[in-house]
Amino acid sequence: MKMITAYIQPEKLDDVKRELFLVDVRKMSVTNAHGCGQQGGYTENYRGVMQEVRLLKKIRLDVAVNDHFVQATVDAIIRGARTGNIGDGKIFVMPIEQCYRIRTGEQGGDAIG
Amino acid sequence: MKMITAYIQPEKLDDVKRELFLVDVRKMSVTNAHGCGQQGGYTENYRGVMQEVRLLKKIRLDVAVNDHFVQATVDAIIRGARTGNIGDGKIFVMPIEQCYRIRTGEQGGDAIG
Amino acid sequence: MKMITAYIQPEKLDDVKRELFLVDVRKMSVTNAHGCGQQGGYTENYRGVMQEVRLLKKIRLDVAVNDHFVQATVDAIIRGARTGNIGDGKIFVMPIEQCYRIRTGEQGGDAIG
Amino acid sequence: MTAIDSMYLLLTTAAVFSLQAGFLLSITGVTRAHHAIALFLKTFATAGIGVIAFFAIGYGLAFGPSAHGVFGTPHFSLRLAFPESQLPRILFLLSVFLLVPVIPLGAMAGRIRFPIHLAYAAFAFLLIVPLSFKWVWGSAIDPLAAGWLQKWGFLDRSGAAVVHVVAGAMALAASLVAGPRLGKYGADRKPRAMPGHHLPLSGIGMFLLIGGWPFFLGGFEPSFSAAHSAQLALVAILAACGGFFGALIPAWFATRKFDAPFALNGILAGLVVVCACPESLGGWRPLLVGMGAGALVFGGILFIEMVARIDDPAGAISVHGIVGAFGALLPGILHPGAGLLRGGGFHQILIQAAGTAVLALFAFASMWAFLRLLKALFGIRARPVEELRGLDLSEHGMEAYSGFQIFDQH
Amino acid sequence: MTAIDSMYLLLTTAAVFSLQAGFLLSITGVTRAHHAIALFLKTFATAGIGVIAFFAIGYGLAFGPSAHGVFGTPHFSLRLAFPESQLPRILFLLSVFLLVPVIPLGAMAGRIRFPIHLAYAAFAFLLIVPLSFKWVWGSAIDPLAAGWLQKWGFLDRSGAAVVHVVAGAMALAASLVAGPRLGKYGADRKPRAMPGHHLPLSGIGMFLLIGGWPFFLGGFEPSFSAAHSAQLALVAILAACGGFFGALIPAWFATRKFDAPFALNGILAGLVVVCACPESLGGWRPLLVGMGAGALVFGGILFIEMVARIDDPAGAISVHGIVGAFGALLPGILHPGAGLLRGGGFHQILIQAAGTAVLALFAFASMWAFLRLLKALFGIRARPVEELRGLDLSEHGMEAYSGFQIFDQH
Amino acid sequence: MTAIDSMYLLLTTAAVFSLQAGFLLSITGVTRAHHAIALFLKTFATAGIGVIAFFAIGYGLAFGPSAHGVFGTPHFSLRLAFPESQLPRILFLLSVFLLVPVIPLGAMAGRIRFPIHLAYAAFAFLLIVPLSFKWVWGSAIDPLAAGWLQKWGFLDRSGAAVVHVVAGAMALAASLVAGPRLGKYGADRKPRAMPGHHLPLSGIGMFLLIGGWPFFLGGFEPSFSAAHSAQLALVAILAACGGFFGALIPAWFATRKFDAPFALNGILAGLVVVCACPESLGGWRPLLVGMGAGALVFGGILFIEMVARIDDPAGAISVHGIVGAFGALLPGILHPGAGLLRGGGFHQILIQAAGTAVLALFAFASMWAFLRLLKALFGIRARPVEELRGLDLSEHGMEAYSGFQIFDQH
Ligand SMILES: Nc1ncnc2c1ncn2[C@@H]1O[C@H](COP(=O)(O)OP(=O)(O)O)[C@@H](O)[C@H]1O
Ligand SMILES: Nc1ncnc2c1ncn2[C@@H]1O[C@H](COP(=O)(O)OP(=O)(O)O)[C@@H](O)[C@H]1O
Ligand SMILES: Nc1ncnc2c1ncn2[C@@H]1O[C@H](COP(=O)(O)OP(=O)(O)O)[C@@H](O)[C@H]1O
Repeated sequence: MKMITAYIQPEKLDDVKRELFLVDVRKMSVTNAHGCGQQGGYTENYRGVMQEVRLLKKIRLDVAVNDHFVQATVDAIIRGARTGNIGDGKIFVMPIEQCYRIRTGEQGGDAIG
Repeated sequence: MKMITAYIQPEKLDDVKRELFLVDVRKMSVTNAHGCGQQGGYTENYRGVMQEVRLLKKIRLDVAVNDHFVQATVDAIIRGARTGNIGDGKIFVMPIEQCYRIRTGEQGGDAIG
Repeated sequence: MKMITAYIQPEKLDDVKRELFLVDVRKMSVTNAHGCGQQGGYTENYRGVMQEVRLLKKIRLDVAVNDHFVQATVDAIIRGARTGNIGDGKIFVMPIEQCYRIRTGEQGGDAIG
Repeated sequence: MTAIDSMYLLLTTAAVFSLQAGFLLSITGVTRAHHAIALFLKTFATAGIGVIAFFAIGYGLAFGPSAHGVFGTPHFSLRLAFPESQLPRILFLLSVFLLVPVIPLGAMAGRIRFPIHLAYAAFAFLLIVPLSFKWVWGSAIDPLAAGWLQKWGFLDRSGAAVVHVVAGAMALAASLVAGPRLGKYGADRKPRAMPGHHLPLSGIGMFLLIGGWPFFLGGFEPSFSAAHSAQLALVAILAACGGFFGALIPAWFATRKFDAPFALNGILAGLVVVCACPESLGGWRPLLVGMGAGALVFGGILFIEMVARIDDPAGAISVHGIVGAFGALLPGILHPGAGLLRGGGFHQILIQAAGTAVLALFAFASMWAFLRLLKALFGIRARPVEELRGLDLSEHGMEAYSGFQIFDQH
Repeated sequence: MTAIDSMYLLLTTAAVFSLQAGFLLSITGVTRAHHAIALFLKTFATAGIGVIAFFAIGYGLAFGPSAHGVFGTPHFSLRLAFPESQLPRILFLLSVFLLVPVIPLGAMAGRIRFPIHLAYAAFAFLLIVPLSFKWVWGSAIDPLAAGWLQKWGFLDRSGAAVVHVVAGAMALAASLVAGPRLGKYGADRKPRAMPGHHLPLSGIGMFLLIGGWPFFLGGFEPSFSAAHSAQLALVAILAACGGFFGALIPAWFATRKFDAPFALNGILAGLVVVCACPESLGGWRPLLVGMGAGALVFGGILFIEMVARIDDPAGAISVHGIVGAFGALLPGILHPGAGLLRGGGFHQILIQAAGTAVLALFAFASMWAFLRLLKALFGIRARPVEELRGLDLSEHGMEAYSGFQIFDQH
Repeated sequence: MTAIDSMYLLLTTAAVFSLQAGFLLSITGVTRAHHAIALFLKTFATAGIGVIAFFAIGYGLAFGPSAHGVFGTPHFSLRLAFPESQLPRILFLLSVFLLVPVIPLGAMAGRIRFPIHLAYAAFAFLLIVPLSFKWVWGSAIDPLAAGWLQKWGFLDRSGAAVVHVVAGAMALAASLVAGPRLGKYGADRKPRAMPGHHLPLSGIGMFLLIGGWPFFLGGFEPSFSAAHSAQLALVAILAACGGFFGALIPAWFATRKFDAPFALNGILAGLVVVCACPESLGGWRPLLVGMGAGALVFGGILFIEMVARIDDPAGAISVHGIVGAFGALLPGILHPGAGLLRGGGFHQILIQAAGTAVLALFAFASMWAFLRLLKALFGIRARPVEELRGLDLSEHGMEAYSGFQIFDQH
């Protein structure tokens, strides 16, 4: 089992969700986040004042999947989130050792999906 | 060391915390999140308009514990969060390789608790 | 590749970011969080009513780095966040198995930085 | 005019100015956070353009001498030289004038670019608002300058048609030309709910509207009469009560929830519906009429959203257009001596229907044509990514609630 | 009544209406976000029910002819046929009438179901409010219709007892019957702080209250007198200042913080305390009396919360009940010729104490019994999970601040 | 004074009181969330201190008998025994008096400790405000008590200098002594943007300011004249329009955004600039003057922030100080018979310039010295960690928006 954590542009969430649904990934968690990636030293004009913008709004998406779903999930996120511009985001894949469904107490690969 | 990440119903946070305290787990981090799990295609009536509810409010709980505490922690979360209804939530256990207490610089199992 | 997750005091974020920039770590994600650590049973006086303060505001910082950057990153965070007081925070290091840059599709160590 | 008459006019003027804030807050609260600045700035800009337009041309068009009653001559207004004694009344009329193009913001929220809004407001202030004022209220300053609908016998004391139907028609035109907000209708053509971001703000707006309305009605009195003013206040209060329950109850049956936006729309519907002939609504009648208006607005909003599939975020088309039209018919039913139920036969109600239709068509058609033109020439909507990020960021360069964490799934 | 008298009455009426908004915002700001809609809708619904109840029955009960002075006869009000010249005063009385059951929302926030609130409001409007008005202000319209407390010599010009003590007593009854909000008291029976979600909203509410209060006091004048109105405004201002410091200073000593909710409660306490006899508070007295009221409200809130263990989220019991009672005693101390310090002996203060006790007991006991009955029949609180998720979601189907991320640990 | 004169005065007084709320909301909205309570409580405390100071000493200093015209004698005010007929006017003057030290909060936001603010307000109310009132408006109550600038021929009808320049000068002094907010200027000495947390709040504040301003101007009329009041309202409205566009347009050229805070500042600048001689601005002149003021405030804010490197969060120094000074010169240009363009030569404008300079210097120097003293004795700022966590938590022990997730990177 893997945890796939992606940081994407907020306005792409709907597209990403649609792509995930198409590959039958329907479970996920979403959080507000702020990030800097390639735009690290970026500046912006705010009311005539040049402003060093450091942390831009991002959406963090956490999707836990069984191992054989990882590639499809990553590809779906990329399809939904890519515009070709800086700020499109990043995906991290991390290992999950165990998973429980609280309602039933199920464990492992059964619980995740 | 393991990171136990749970998504639970917001109104169950107090119960979960109480259960965790009872097994002497007192350190944790809590974040607002939105999720869909089993309720993936759920719809809801909002002002007479059938609405596809996609992301429901959840609380994300991160608890880092030493290995021998994992089971007790997971069980406590389940005890506190379970109502038997869809939406009760999910728990993921992930490996932690290292841990530091910022104030003292302590590392590993000493730092975590 | 490692994911370094730190919980720090909100008002130390600027200092931590400065230290990270000094060691050339410029990519990160930041989230609002609430935590209790050593201050577990702490109480506070709110309008004359003794209040058990359970969850204090924290900032969660996620920084993904290549393995040889881990120590420098951890040290930078500690330098920026330490005041010597309880509540300074905690750092967790977790394994990342794969990383993708959405814009280009790059993978692994190239994508992370 | 005695001193007390003009002091009353000053008060009513201030109250009607506050209705701008009332509408703005009501609208802002039930729409999304990321274009709240846009709504505020558009409202202020509307007022700014309106003041200039009124004194430059609009006042003359609306109230200047005119034999035909179609438009007045703007000859004297350019130097702002008004007879001193009429200035209070002129300011009152200005305050009503400014209100009309603010109302359609409720239907236009969230997607129309700021410069386009300026053009929209200028067009409304230079053509639609002054002419409709002329036709019905042309003699407000100069008794010889009556408008053609007025001469016909069309009755609309406080603007059920002149203000609300006209505003509703402009709202309809704007929403049709602009199209719905992104995400409002799914691929299945079903509407998706887009909940408002700050209902207490709408509640505050509603307090302003309720508080200002009795003065809005009262400002059209020729002189101050305590008994009349109190009677008008009573009518407004009863109608607002009726509207509240008239919308709350069917909404409860439909959803088993006590729906606050519907209830607020109901209150406003009650206020709107009595505008045409508040003085002929004695006893408990305003309560009943208000209940009807509340029910109407409940049905109207659902119809507009689900059947007609027009995106009207705050319900302006229903509250002002549909309910306003119902209100504009009321003199034909209840006006003493002329109304259907008061021994007057069908004559008056036909006039009311025809006059209302004329005003609605005029406002709708001219605004529709104008916005289509703008759309063809420049486009009237923000680019999709700008709309999704919110007009506040894209056009105004900042957020309304900077620092607040907002997560909005639409 | 001259035209200026009635214009003044219209103004005071508008101002007292705005007090509804003032109380609502004050309460909403110091309570939690997830029942803000519930508070707004309950306030609007209270007004809606009140208007209907007033004209249907309440007006007659309160001000109609009555030999015994216990209740009036509602015979004429059903057709809404008032003498024209009295309508402005009647509307003013209506505005005060509507206010009373809004105030207890401060103690009832967060847990009582909407339909129960409707019943509560109806009961208050049909029994408690009109009768208490009758007893003390029965002769407001018809000089022969005086109430029995009035005939006794009980003095309460602007409602320290009739409005505030009565409201405070209803608040106490409601809070006792409903019990505290979930999580307010821990297993150790110690109170837990439940901080307000929007203090600026409370601040805005306070501006409305301060701004409206001079008119609230002024509306009870028989006719407009510039000197009196100004004097009443001065009294209100000084008392508000006194209340502010009177609550801020002890709160600072207790917590070493400059506590905003206490300070706001102090201001309101200052305003409340002068209601019974504003005209007998000359010179700096209102400042001193206000300081006393501020200190009293500080102590009262702590007492209610920590000793009596009654959950009163916005402090309504203390601000209106306790301080109102203190204010109602003042005529017995300061009324020229009758008060203890003005050469009147103990007679008047005993009357004041007895009258206040009667009103408090009447309001408390009847509301307590009524709510116990409702509780036995239907239950009056939302289910625990609904309360934890917030009344807005469970009863109104939406959130007040949709999209805003809110994390609340209670 | 007739009844209607004094009723008008009561209205203007209420309106000027509401300007306190207007300024507060405007300021709060454009600054950060974590000191919103601090701003509210400081405003209420300012009013509280001001009321006491006014009646204890300030009224006498400002309006009491005085041969030299530098300060009056406070002899009679201690017992609050005013001639009844003058009370309405005295309350109006009080409302203006209270306003002055509220305005500088716009420059002082976010870093000054609460007790220091109390001292600041007391100092302003005991020295700066009453003396500047005396010098220019000394004869407001007693015709023989004219001030020395007044005798000189200095004209400032509604306070362009006495209110706004004085407030702007105090704001400048306070900001200089306090220094910028942490994080406002980087190591490179370049300003960092610190966006406001609640622009709708500022918008509501602006509605209050626009709505109250005509009454603010009108309150200085000797008696009620409908024509004058309406004319003053017209001037205010046109100037506000001018200011809006005067600031919006250059801001758009500079940033290609329609900048809401600049536009709001522009509106206020338009209102401020007409204060000195609203009655001599006929026809379209207020619009032009307002546009100038709007442009001036745009330039002023950028200059203060980027060149002078003074941290003025809400632009108080520019809007009130710079624009107020421009407004105070206008009588020297436009006053009929005396102004430069009205055949009066340079005499009047020199008087205006000198008088304005005197008031500005007096207010600046005394406040600067006083705050330096406080700084040396106690320090005037919160500790850095307190400032970063927000004054609300550190001084007031709670958050303005408890539960709301706020992420602010400054
Ligand atoms: N190394 C990293 N560690 C943590 N978060 C990261 C990292 N790199 C990127 N992110 C997150 O991803 C978001 C998108 O980054 P982006 O600038 O699009 O990266 P790039 O274009 O370099 O792939 C960032 O705002 C940040 O939230
Ligand atoms: N595979 C997953 N990946 C990420 N988050 C998940 C996953 N499954 C569940 N969650 C989170 O847990 C929450 C609760 O899910 P729930 O519907 O109760 O799951 P189930 O009933 O299937 O156990 C979801 O709203 C979501 O936030
Ligand atoms: N074991 C843990 N699991 C999850 N989060 C933790 C844990 N320990 C600490 N934290 C997070 O770190 C924050 C800082 O903790 P702190 O009290 O400074 O810890 P300590 O002083 O014990 O290092 C906490 O508020 C919490 O958010």
